[in-house]
Amino acid sequence: MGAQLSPRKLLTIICEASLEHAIVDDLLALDVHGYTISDVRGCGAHGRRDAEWPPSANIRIEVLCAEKTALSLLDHLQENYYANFGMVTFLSDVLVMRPEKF
Amino acid sequence: MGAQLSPRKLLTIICEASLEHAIVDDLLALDVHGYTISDVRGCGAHGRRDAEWPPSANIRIEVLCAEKTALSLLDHLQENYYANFGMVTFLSDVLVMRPEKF
Amino acid sequence: MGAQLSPRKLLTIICEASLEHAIVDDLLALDVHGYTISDVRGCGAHGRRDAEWPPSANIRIEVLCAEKTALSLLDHLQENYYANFGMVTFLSDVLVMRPEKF
Amino acid sequence: MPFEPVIFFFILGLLAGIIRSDLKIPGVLYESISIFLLLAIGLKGGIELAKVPLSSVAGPGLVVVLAAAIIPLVAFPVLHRIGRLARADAASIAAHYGSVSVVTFAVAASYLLRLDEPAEGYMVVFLVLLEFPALVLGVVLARRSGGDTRWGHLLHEVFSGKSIVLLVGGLLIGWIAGADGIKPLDRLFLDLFKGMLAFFLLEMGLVVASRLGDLRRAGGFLIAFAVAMPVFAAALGVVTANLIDLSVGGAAMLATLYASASYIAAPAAMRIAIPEANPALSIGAALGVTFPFNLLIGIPLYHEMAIRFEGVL
Amino acid sequence: MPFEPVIFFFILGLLAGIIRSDLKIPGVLYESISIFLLLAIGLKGGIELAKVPLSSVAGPGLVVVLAAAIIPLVAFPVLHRIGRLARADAASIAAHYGSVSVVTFAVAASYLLRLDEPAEGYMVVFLVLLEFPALVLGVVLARRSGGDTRWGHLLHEVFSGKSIVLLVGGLLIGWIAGADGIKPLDRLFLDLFKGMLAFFLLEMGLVVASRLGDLRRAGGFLIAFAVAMPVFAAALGVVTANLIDLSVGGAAMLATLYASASYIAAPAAMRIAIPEANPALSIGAALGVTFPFNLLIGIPLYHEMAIRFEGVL
Amino acid sequence: MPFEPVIFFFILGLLAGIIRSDLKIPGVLYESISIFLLLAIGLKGGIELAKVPLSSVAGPGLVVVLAAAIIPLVAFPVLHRIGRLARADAASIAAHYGSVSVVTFAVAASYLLRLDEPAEGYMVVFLVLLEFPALVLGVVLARRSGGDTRWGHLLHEVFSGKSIVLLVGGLLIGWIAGADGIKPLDRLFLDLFKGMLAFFLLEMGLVVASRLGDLRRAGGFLIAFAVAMPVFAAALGVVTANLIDLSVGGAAMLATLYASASYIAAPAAMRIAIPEANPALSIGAALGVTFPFNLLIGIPLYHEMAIRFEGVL
Ligand SMILES: Nc1ncnc2c1ncn2[C@@H]1O[C@H](COP(=O)(O)O)[C@@H](O)[C@H]1O
Ligand SMILES: Nc1ncnc2c1ncn2[C@@H]1O[C@H](COP(=O)(O)O)[C@@H](O)[C@H]1O
Ligand SMILES: Nc1ncnc2c1ncn2[C@@H]1O[C@H](COP(=O)(O)O)[C@@H](O)[C@H]1O
Ligand code: NA
Ligand code: NA
Ligand code: NA
Repeated sequence: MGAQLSPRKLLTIICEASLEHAIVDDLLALDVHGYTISDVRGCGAHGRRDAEWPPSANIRIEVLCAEKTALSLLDHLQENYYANFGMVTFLSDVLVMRPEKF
Repeated sequence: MGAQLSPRKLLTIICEASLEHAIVDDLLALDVHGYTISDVRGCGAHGRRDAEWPPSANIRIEVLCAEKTALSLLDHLQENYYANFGMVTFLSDVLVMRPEKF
Repeated sequence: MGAQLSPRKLLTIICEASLEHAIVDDLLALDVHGYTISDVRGCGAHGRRDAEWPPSANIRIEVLCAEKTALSLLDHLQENYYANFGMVTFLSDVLVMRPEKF
Repeated sequence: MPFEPVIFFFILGLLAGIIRSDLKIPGVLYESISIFLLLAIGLKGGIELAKVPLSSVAGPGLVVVLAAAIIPLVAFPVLHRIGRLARADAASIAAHYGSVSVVTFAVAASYLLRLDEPAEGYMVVFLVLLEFPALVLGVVLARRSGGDTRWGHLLHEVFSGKSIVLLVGGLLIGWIAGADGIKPLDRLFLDLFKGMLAFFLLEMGLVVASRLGDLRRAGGFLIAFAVAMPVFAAALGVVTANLIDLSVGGAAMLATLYASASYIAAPAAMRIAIPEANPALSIGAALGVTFPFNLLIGIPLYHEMAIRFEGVL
Repeated sequence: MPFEPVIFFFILGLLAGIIRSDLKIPGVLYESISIFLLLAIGLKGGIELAKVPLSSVAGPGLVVVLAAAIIPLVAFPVLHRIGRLARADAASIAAHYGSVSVVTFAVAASYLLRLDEPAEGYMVVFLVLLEFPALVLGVVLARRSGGDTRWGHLLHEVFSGKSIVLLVGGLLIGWIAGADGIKPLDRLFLDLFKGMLAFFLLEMGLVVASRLGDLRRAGGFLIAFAVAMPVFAAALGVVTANLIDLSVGGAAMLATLYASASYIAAPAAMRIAIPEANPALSIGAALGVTFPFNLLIGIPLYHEMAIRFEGVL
Repeated sequence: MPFEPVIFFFILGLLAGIIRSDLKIPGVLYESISIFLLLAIGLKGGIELAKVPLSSVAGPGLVVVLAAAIIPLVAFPVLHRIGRLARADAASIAAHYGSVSVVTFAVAASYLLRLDEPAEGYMVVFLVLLEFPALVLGVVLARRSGGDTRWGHLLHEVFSGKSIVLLVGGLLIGWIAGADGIKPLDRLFLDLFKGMLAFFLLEMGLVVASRLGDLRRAGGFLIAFAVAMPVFAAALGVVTANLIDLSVGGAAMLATLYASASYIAAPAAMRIAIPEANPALSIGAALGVTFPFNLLIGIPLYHEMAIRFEGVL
């Protein structure tokens, strides 16, 4: 067949688990078509977050989207969460099939 | 020492957890040397899949492999699963040591 | 606002869960500012590791850092763990905000 | 009280889900409790089975299975012809309704116990026997127009599925070890059964609440089907029970089995065997309508039916 | 023994954490047990509540809630003015201390039971009533200088929070079903309660050990506050209890409720409602100091206070 | 019945694994139950220990530990010289066999209880004492040719390992609180023990099934070793028991302890301390052969041996 591949951005957000609801609402409001979440633990500027109990748990959110969406998501996250929450974000280049999905 | 790095592809598959057995069998049949799986939840064209109970759980499969293998995996997935299952796939460039492993 | 993005490396380590303590200690000793860990299962040269019980569980460690740090981490891992442990590592390019964090 | 107190936990879960509470039953707890319930039901059934000659169960078992085949065979044309659902969807839903719900069974058993209405102890054998034939039938119905099914795969999927393994495993252990051998395990498997059931129903309430959206997609016909079908199946159950001379309690249990729709074994098997079928429809109907209907209205109704029709044949 | 044996499990967890043992209570077990404890406490309370006319609880409930408002209103200026903590931090900590700890409540109930000191069964109603007003007060204190709060959001967060849902849900189920209806669930919710509490305390010991680092950051003032505040609040509790004519056991329980600081509902709500507040400070104080203080020293002390001041008003 | 009913659950898990059932015990449930079992065994032991003067356990304890050292010291040359296994592998396997299996211990205790064969209550002290010395010996054997071991690290690993922490912690709590203090916890830790053990054995059956592939890699010699070694160790255990005047039940228990091979503490410690050793070999032998052998054949055999050799010294 030959897979048709198109470039998209993958935005990964690692943050406090307590933000899950809020960020999911934000994503849907900012026109994202999907996301994937997993439970993680970690360490960073806000100290060790070992997921031993709910307040110290992290999540990892992945969003496949167009570059423009990714950048506006980053802006939104920076404005609303960077100051007060443990959060790390990064962007990478990926190739997808069915680009209209993202 | 100086790490020797070689380019490889990382194929990520996010899909319904019920496909785990089938896809693992496919991978091994298609000459993949390894894979990594984690439990995730998410949202997409097939609605919210919040992993609250088994039918709504997702998994995330990562396969490090040569470009050729990755493309034939993508073809296989498209042919067999895209139509009927919640599934998202994407490809990215990575550098590995010990390229013969992948 | 316009997000300011800087290039960094993302080092991903997939290995036996029993190494978690040791590798976290190594990371902190090698000047890494943060990391993220999730529980995974998988298959590779060391056979199937299905996380059915503790000795067969894997973890996935992500470290965002400068290229130099990533390379010295790879050297360290190769020297200390490749021979005796199930381990896979790969490097990818990402863009981050607040590059001073990493 | 008109219904079992454990049902309040279902309602609590349902309400919590509807008000979008952050209450979540961890997926692992769901799985752990379902393993517990399946094993416990199997064990109890095995102990009871040891008390009667196997031959006295084999014949009735065959009748029960054959009569149950009517359920998907009626459900399929209703869904496909009248409801205009796609063949795959009609077949998958028919399979769900032909199979059984373990938790509905457990709630019915509790209900009858509270009313001091005795039932044959080996009913759980019927539960096991009824679990899978409908799944096979569903696949046959879906594939009649051609298409290839990996039958070996499907049968393996069903027979090695955790529901069957745990129920049959528990049954055998209970049968071999007997009440005395199992006694030291009673503190866990017997005494905690109802509490665990309450927990599980709390979780099911949450799940049902999150599936309510599917219901809208399912539409009015499917909702009507999900209420009418169990009542029809229950009537079939009462008749069959009379045929094989079950007690009133046994008839109520069999009616409940027939009326219940599977949402553990069936969704897993159908997803793989009939991938074109939309799981939102089958789960929406089986879990979103029929399950609560049976819990709140069905079980007392079927009991009533069993009383009315006692000895009618 | 001066204190409840379950407390040894807390100490074991604490020691295991301090020697950096690889012992970990899976997060899912933590969540499962906390669901269990909340439901069980609610159920027990509901059964007791069914024994008295609701009117006899309503009035005292109002007094108890109003008097409790004094706690955050005193804590806030102490923390902000004397302790020189930022407004957001002072408000968040005040909210934690104004709210209550369910586990501390459970340990106190066990403690009194062992001493055969009876307490009013409906104390759990006060537990529910005290959980959330302080959280709202905390947000008001944080926002006094302006800033916008999405109140609808916050209220939803609190009222649909799992603590409230499970406590109130259990309360209602216990109240409606009554002791008889709940009886089959006793094997789980009643008999296992103390064992589950022991497990939970083991986990809390581990968590506290991992939070000890936060304490150093918190500094001497906050540590002193975390010891003095509960004693002050307990005194207020004893006085209030006398006002509404509680028994000595009831007074000890109310004192414990007032003295305890929330670490389940409050951290979750404050993280969203007052994001500028540093959770390390509030959790460090509430969980790192006040919780062990109440377990080891506070509860016997408050009981003593309740005895001394019986009928003083 | 020739063996404990709980063993049926092991067989069920084994069969489920072999037919590749989708039955899985969630990893978290495995961890939760193992925490439960370790704590419960510790508590029971502590209560029993409180009934005898410590001095009466100390001497025998020393003998038991010293005699047990013979096990790895015999196993190592057999594996290294005769079996031609690499030094690291031989040492690691020797350590596994020198250490003990908590679950095998629990099954033996159940077995004897069913036969009304009393054993000294403080056997659990020996369980604790036997857990770690062999691990240290194993590392010494592996490193004899040079190489550096971070001993501080290893000792910390072992002593702060969850097995030791929970067993010793439970022991101390049981010892301090005594039977009366622990009573409210009995509903959980005592009554549910056997049911939990059944669950754990179900999971171990599944794990063993998934390790059967390792066995083929291990080869005939290692399989023979995994059967012969426990019988030899059991004989040593019976002799030692006679030396310190244990009852027949106590001798059977000590024989079982000696015969059992660790698969909780040892794999974790060896993976870090002797990383060159292939865990498939040690776990394949200890869990794939010795564990089922002890459960099905060993325990009754060792009991028989204990009866035959009573008072032989
Ligand atoms: N350099 C890093 N690499 C990978 N993950 C990180 C890094 N820094 C922080 N994180 C993750 O992001 C979370 C929040 O980071 P922080 O805001 O720096 O505390 C941490 O708990 C980690 O899980
Ligand atoms: N844009 C996206 N970004 C990240 N993950 C996605 C995205 N779309 C879908 N997914 C994941 O893939 C699963 C299946 O997607 P779908 O087939 O679109 O329902 C979803 O449940 C998500 O976990
Ligand atoms: N090609 C691969 N792609 C993705 N993950 C892999 C791959 N090979 C190995 N892994 C992961 O790395 C772990 C250790 O690999 P190995 O050292 O090859 O046994 C495996 O258990 C997998 O989780
Ligand atoms: Na049915
Ligand atoms: Na308080
Ligand atoms: Na041994």
